[in-house]
Amino acid sequence: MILSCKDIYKSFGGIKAIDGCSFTVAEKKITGIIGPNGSGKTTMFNVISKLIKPDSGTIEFKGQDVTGLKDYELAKMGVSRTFQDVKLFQNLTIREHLQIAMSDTDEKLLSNIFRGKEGDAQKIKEVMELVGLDKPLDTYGNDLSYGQRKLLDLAIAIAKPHTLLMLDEPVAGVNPRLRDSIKDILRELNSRGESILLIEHDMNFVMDLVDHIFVMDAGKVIAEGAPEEIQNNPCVLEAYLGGSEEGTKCL
Amino acid sequence: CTDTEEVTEDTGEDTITVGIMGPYTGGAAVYGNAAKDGAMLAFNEANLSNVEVIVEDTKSETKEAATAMNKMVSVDNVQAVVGDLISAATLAAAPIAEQNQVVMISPASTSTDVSDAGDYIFRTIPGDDGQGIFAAQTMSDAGYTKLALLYTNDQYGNGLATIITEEFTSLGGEIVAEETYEAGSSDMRTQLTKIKDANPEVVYIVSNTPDSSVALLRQVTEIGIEADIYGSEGLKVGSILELGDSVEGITITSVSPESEEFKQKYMDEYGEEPPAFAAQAYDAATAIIMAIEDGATNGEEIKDKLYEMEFDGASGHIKFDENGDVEGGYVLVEVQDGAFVTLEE
Amino acid sequence: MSLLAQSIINGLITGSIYALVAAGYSLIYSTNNFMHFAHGISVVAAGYMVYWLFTLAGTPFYVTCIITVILSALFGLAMYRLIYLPLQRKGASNVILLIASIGILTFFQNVIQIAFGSGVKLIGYIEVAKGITFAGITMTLLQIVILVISFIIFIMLYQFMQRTKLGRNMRAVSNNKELASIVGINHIRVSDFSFLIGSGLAGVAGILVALEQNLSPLMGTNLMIKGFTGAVIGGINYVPGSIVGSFLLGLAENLGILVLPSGYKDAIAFSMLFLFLLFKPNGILGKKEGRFDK
Amino acid sequence: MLVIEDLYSGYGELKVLKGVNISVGKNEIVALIGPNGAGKSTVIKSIFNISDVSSGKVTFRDQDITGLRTHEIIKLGISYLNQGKINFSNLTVKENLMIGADQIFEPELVEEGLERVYNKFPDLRSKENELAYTLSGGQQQMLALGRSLMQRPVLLLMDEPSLGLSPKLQKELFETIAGLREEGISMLIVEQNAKKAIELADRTYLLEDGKVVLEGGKEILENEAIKNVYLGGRY
Amino acid sequence: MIISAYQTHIFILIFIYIILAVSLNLALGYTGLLNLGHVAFYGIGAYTSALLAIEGMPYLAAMIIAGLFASVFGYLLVTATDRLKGDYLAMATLGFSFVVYSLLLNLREITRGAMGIPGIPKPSILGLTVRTNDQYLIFVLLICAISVFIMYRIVKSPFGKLLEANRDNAVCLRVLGKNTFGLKYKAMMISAFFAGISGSLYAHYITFIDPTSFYISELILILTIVIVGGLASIKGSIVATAVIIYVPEILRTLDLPSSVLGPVRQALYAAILIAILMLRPRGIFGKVDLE
Ligand SMILES: Nc1ncnc2c1ncn2[C@@H]1O[C@H](COP(=O)(O)OP(=O)(O)OP(=O)(O)O)[C@@H](O)[C@H]1O
Ligand SMILES: Nc1ncnc2c1ncn2[C@@H]1O[C@H](COP(=O)(O)OP(=O)(O)OP(=O)(O)O)[C@@H](O)[C@H]1O
Ligand SMILES: [Mg+2]
Ligand SMILES: [Mg+2]
Repeated sequence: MILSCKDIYKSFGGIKAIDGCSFTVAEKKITGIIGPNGSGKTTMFNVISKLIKPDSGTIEFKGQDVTGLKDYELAKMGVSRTFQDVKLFQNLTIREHLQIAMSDTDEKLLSNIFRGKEGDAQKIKEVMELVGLDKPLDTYGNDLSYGQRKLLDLAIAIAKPHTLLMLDEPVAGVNPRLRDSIKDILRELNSRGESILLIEHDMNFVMDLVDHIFVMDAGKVIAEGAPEEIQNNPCVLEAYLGGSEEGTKCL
Repeated sequence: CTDTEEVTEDTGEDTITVGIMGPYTGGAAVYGNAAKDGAMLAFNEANLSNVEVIVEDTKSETKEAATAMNKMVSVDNVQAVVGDLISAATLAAAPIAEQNQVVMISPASTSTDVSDAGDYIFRTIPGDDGQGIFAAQTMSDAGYTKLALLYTNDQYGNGLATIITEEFTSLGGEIVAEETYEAGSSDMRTQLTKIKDANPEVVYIVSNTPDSSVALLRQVTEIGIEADIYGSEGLKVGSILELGDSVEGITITSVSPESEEFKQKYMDEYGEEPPAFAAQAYDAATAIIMAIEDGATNGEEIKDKLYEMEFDGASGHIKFDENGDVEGGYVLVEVQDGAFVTLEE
Repeated sequence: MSLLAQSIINGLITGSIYALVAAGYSLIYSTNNFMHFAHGISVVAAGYMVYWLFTLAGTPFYVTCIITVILSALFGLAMYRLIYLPLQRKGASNVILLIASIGILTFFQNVIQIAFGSGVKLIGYIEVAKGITFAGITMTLLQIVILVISFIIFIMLYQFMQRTKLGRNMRAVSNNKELASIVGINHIRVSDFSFLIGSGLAGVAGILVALEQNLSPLMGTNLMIKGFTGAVIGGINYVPGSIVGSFLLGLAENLGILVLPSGYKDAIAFSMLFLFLLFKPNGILGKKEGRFDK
Repeated sequence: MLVIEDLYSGYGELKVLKGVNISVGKNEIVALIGPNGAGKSTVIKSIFNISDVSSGKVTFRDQDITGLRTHEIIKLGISYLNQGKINFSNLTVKENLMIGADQIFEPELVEEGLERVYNKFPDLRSKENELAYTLSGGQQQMLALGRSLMQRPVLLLMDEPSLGLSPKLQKELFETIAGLREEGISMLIVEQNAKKAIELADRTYLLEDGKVVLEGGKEILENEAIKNVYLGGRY
Repeated sequence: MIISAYQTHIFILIFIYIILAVSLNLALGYTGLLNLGHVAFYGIGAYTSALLAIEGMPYLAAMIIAGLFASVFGYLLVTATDRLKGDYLAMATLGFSFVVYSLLLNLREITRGAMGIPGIPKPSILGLTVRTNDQYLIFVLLICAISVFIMYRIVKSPFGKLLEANRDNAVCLRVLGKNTFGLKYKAMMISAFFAGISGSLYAHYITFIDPTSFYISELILILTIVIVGGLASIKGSIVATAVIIYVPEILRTLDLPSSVLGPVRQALYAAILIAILMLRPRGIFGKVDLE
């Protein structure tokens, strides 16, 4: 288990965004989270990556209790994530985004003063090709189309040294052709030993890719299993895919 | 920047440039303008063919005072300067004047620090100690024993308040309240409430920004302070008279008043009574003029002459001591029927 | 006891003056999202307008007031149309507008000084006299009027911002100008109104401040800083909050110096600002903003 | 209804659209598809004068609207669902919706519209008085859609309306869109889900690198170029 | 002497303000901290250095300690305001400026309050006293060059890019594993350090300081310089310092009747400022926007 979350609760005012969630992410596997809008998936991501403090519950990463860590400390331990509402540095270029993501020494002030721009040009090129972002490297974050932003966000998450990659709807707004290649990239990364946790509404994408799925609804995990099981689970069909007519009672 | 106001043409031969500096913008602009007018009056009267006068604004700021002094010294080559008014500005400009052997005569800076500012630094107004001691003695003589102080929290206010406190207590009086306010602010109600609560027999007010003075005196009335009101010479500005009845009877300790002659001259020229520091500025200018008339051609010579001279100026008898300070006489000025009236001793 | 009571009243009087300034200021801020420091000069200009029309030209007082409020509103509009809008059109960000507004403030401060001189001006409509004393508390009729007026403005602004379409659209424009025009809101028109109304309020403030205090060209800066501080304490993104915050500021200043030396009056005000921002950054009444959407 | 002729547009120096011709007829659903960065959003932005249009002409109901200000165009009866920051984050959900109804002056119509949106997206009803920034990504999308519907437009321009919606809601959305056409609303829809878009639309434009490279009805689904290059394996 | 003592004086001021402006730009333009407390660091530096030198400490030591002491306050300020951003941070830091001003004014036992500190000794380094304006010019030029060079290196380094990233989106930066609090306080401490240095240079140049030298008008001046020069542009700050300090001096040469001299100059100055902004709405060399 690379990541395990136990009994996470988080409410905003009266809203119980996460209502007792427990789940685990297996090492070197691709795990998916699906669920209707507003079911708490993104909030769960925010809790895991420490941007939000849960009301209660514990999180373990690589067997270590990380509940008390700060967001950047956890990130340093090897968690990399993307955002559903893409977050970029609007006044920095694509190249600078990737340089920042790749570097782990740039926070040191003194040793940096007399160093110029760094960054492995080769590696930057690789990542750009990997995600299929076809834009000059000196384009500013501000000047990208929606889909390009998503791709850049994905690129920096991949470029950042990590062992767990958390992706929040990585292919929403991304062109179908690229979706397929991103699928391949993720598989490739996975085969290199990375663990991946992803949220996605595109069923074709998810079902093809993941080893294990958690289904969330109203802040709870209502089902989990292999993709095939989930696809035939009436609860999921009802709550999420809108497929089941009979209205099976779930949980 | 040549100020051409009726100043004599530059004759080209051995012209001596004299500067006037002071705040013409910022909180103390009123006094700055009064002093400038007073000094100009003297220069225009003297009408010396070999003197050129220039004016620099110091915006009530120390850095600006230093800049203005530097500019006058090196660009305009001034030999003597009337100014600055605010003690802080004078103190910031003084080292530059001193170093360049340029005479500086302040018509208004009363800080005790000015005494030690250098050989070339003079003033035609006595230091705070003079007024402070005079005020304390006057109030004590008038039989008051419980004094409340309200002063602006700047160099002037602090300087004066310290001396009054010392003197008044040594005369057996008691300071029952001591309140300050920020120069330029216009809300002193709670300070006044505290003063009222302390039940003083007399309140002494130190103010040198007219807007604060007016606000303050208005609030004294509104809050209903019954004690008698005394104040420093900064209160002697025309605007406070507009407050009407409520300022009747206020007593101001002021450096000895301008001579009637000067008053008349000033009124003829500018159409209003001379505000505070106009006479002192006139005297500062006169001192410089006298030195030049006496043959001084540069700062050093002017300085030497200043230490020797003695005359009856618009603001009283002028004789500079070894610190460049003058002995000042003080008088009481009272507001009577909407006018400042000097009380006979 | 009466010392405390009187200080509370003093605090309210002070607060009401701040509130008058803060109300218009925060209305403009809440639509345009930049610090319109020149609001202070609108207040001062209004005061001088009263002085000019009433004291110098002898216009009847009520006529003077009406003209002043109208001209103030137009003055605000002109600042927006002639300076801020052109800057915005060229892509100037809010900090640039802040500096521009300081420029405007400085400019008009000096224009006023050139026109009216640097001396203090009094309106003299109401004779200075001891206030009405009741239960050991003294205050003048005018002060009571000012208090009441700030209270009325508070209610009106509350209703305006929360209940009218224009109020809502102002908040929308402040939130996202581009989106506002995408949904069909003419954001320029909305800003026009915010400057008109906000500066009209500055006119009201100017009249009352001119009567209650006195006029000098530099008074704008101080008023602005305090009004602004009040607005932040109350919740700058929430217009009625700014009025509440101003009163609180007035109270804190005046009560604070009962305990501390009065030299610390401003320090008290600003420490309070500091503390509020640390512990209640959205102000007392301000709503929590979308911080995460950065 | 809407005719875009020979449009050149971009951002400052950058030229994005290089001569685009697109039209939307009355009661027609038109889809605009293309790879990321092709210029789809720019087409819509150009209509509203949000990008820098260098030449070309846009007419709406035979009126030349090129160069009109954004809000003026909207008031002609067009509604625009944009991409990116789509809601007023510091206004409540209801206020966001009511802004859509800004130009509708009959209270009953407003009420009715609100009811309709709430029925379509029950999540919004339960969050009526929450500030919009607290919504989840999909809920944000619902809110923006709802606001568009509140506007009762004659022409609806939607930039990826299905973004972030759950499969169930996506399905419902496409049904809604079909339903809207019945009400007489014309639509231009940008979609990544090209297959769904083509199936739904009367006509589809494929935009690549700022030019329309393909145009046609439902038959283009069979087009090999689209199938292989654009739709990707499974679609 | 090639230039007059007055020109020298203006240049000295320009160099002092360049340090001050560039250091503010480091915090404001590069790191995105809308810090209106910079003038307080400047004042703290000036007072620290003046008081220490009067006590007899060698000048260089006093100057460095002034910088360090200011940067301690920088650290405290960041710690206290960590959660704030944008206009809120601006307000909180403005409050900090006012509080420091109040303390300088009211802690009379230490600072002499409103009386100010006269007679601050001119710097003397290794037995050499910097006495004349010309010598002082060389001295500040040297310090200015060193300071600007260091700050230039910092912003051009990968660390500097992190600062810019923090300005644009701190959340994103944190999930990339960067300690944004650490960045902010480093940036603020460096910024405050150089502000303290320039305060020290100012104090020992003018030789008299009082609290009003470190108040609103100064704050507005340096803020204007940074913004007119352009956010995140060191070149901009340098050029703008020269322009903004020099323009009022050019206006001195206006031939005006003395009765309106001051106000007309100031009004013109304000008008010129607005005109510059109209022509270059992002500042002279600015490229980035703050939110
Ligand atoms: N900051 C917040 N304040 C209040 N409520 C919030 C906040 N953030 C999220 N919520 C609420 O918590 C619930 C879960 O939101 P979350 O963003 O986790 O959903 P999600 O599963 O990611 O949905 P989607 O698929 O639409 O992105 C939603 O109902 C949302 O409105
Ligand atoms: N504000 C902007 N400034 C500069 N360039 C921009 C801007 N917005 C978009 N671009 C560029 O214009 C091109 C077209 O962008 P547009 O947003 O129209 O693409 P799109 O087809 O909508 O893509 P997506 O599917 O990713 O949303 C892209 O290459 C993008 O980099
Ligand atoms: Mg989500
Ligand atoms: Mg797009």
